[in-house]
Amino acid sequence: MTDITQDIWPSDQVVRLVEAMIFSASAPVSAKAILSLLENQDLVPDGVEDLDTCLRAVFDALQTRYAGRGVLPSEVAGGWQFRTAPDLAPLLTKVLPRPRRLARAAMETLAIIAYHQPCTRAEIEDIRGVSLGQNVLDTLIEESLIAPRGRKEVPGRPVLWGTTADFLRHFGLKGLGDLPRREELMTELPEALPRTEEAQAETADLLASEAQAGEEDA
Amino acid sequence: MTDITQDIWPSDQVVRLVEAMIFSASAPVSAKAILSLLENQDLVPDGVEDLDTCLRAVFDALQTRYAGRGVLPSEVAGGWQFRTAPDLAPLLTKVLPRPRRLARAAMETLAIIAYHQPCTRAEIEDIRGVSLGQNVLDTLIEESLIAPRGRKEVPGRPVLWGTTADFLRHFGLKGLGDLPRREELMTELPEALPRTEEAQAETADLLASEAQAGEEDA
Amino acid sequence: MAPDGAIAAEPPSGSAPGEGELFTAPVLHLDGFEGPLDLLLELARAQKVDLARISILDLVTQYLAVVESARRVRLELAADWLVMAAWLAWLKSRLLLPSEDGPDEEAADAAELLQERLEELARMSAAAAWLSARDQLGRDVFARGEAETLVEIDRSGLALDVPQLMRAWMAVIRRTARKRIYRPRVIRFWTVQDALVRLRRLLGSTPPGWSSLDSYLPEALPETDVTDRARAGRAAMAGTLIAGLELAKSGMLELKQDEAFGKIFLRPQEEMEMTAEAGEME
Repeated sequence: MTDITQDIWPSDQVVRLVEAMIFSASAPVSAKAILSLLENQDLVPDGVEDLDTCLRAVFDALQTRYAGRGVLPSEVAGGWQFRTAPDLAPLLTKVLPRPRRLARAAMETLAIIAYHQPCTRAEIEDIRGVSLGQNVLDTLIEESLIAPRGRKEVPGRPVLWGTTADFLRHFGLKGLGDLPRREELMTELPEALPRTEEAQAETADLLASEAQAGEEDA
Repeated sequence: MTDITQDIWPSDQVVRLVEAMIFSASAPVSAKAILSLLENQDLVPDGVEDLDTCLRAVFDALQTRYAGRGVLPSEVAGGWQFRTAPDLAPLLTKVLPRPRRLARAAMETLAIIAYHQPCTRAEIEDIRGVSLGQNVLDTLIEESLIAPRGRKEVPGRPVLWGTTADFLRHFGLKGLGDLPRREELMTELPEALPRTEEAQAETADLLASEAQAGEEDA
Repeated sequence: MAPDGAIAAEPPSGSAPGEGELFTAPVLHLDGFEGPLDLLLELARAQKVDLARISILDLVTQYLAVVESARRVRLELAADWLVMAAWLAWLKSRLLLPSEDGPDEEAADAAELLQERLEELARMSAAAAWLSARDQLGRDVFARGEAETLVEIDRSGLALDVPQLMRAWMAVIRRTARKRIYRPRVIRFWTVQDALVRLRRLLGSTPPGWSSLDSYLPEALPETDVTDRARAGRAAMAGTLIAGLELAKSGMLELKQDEAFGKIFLRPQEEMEMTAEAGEME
């Protein structure tokens, strides 16, 4: 099996084996684990330097095979995992337990931790301009989305928070590098999370008239 | 979706949905559960009487899709489940050696044989102060830790037991001389122990003979 | 504008009210905002321009107006809303009325700081929106529900180590050392009782004619510590002889010895055999 040449890589057997390996696990399987399996089975072509490209080809082959299917291979948290196709979620959630949605406060707090990690509760509150209910952090901790990352060496030694591997898995991110860059977030005025267009428009109208009123007052 | 006619059943969407459902379920999915999902989604063709045949067709379609792949839909107790292809399972199976420990009686017997070899069953019983179940010696023999070393020339000619080369290998010993000598162990006996005259005398005897043996070795 | 000046800023999850409702609603839903900064950001969004080019003065004015209208309907405002209002009022006055020494640097710095904070909040809000829009595991996508355990447990090996062996040995020694009390060594000889039982049993299957007394000795003597085999052997012989004499006395067998110290032979009593045979024939 060692004489597989680059042009017919990956062989059907390689794709099947990797498919079986990822499929059988419930957590993402690391590239390292896949590579070590292939090497143990003597399935990696001789003289290959660029193992990443090799693996990429396997992953591409898998993706091609599963195009349009009910389950799809996806890259998350430094590994590969099969996941159900997103379009089936509304049908599947009828039969699978669906966890509650994260509230806006929790979502914003999570975003702040993701971009400012490691950071303290006070820093999060400072950015949001509002104090943080304990249940917000509790929810994020319970969902294993954040974890303590030591303490800040300032008076009171507050806990520093950071995101976890589960955070990456939950949002289907390969790594923190998959998050949009800070500049990208500022390309245009983002819309507030759960507020509808309609509500926003109303608020704008009201505020405009209020502003006038305010100026008149002044 | 209700106008699916029998001849094009199952639709691609039905197969995808069932595929995703089996994949994401935490236990084998029963035919009943699949049927109820499809009915809730109005995916079962109208006027179908024979639901079993309907489901069979879905399962067949799924099996066709996965023919020759790394994972296969399979029927197990209680329903359907994805399983690793039988030819790949051995490659992916990790064998975890979980060595057993010897039962206390067996370990004590082995220790006595190690220090008193060659010795008879009666001698072992005398030292342990309790009679020896036959299975204890049997266990040690099966594991090739002890072997007969002739017979003692007393009435009844009982078998003499001694340790084997496997014994040394198991314990990582170069030779029996690597074992701590008896007098080295004896010094660790707690002083407060209520020892009788006899026991003391015996110990003295043992030590004397050990000392002699040591001198002979030298 | 409604006569009472009430406005309704909807909480995030609330449904948009109709026009009429809007103007009659007596309650100001300021708690729909996540704090004063959140409201400021919302006001900035209403300006529909780049945050970097937003007018801080307009923003301040609008915020103060909202807070003022809230107070007009006697809505209880949390302290941080009022603190922010006080600070913004100060900022507004400094921005509107620059000191004679030229532009008010303190106010400019404060405005810039506020701008930066708003921008950061906007970025984080965008990041939260970006995250929310992703397919989330357990909500939009699902992983394999039950991992296949491809693990085999090999229980064939033995876990042995020398410390274990030592502990076992010490345990034995401790136990027996504690238990051992002096008693004379009991030597289990082959007793006359043992020999009687054995002889009686063997006589039934003994072929007619003389056989050596030796052959009635036990093959395996009771377990014993006696190493003097000769002594145990003699004791067994004596026991068997006495048992033989006992049985001869009761007429069950005959004994003979051809010479002094010679071999001793025995045979079952013929009469008994005949009786036995007769019994069988009947």
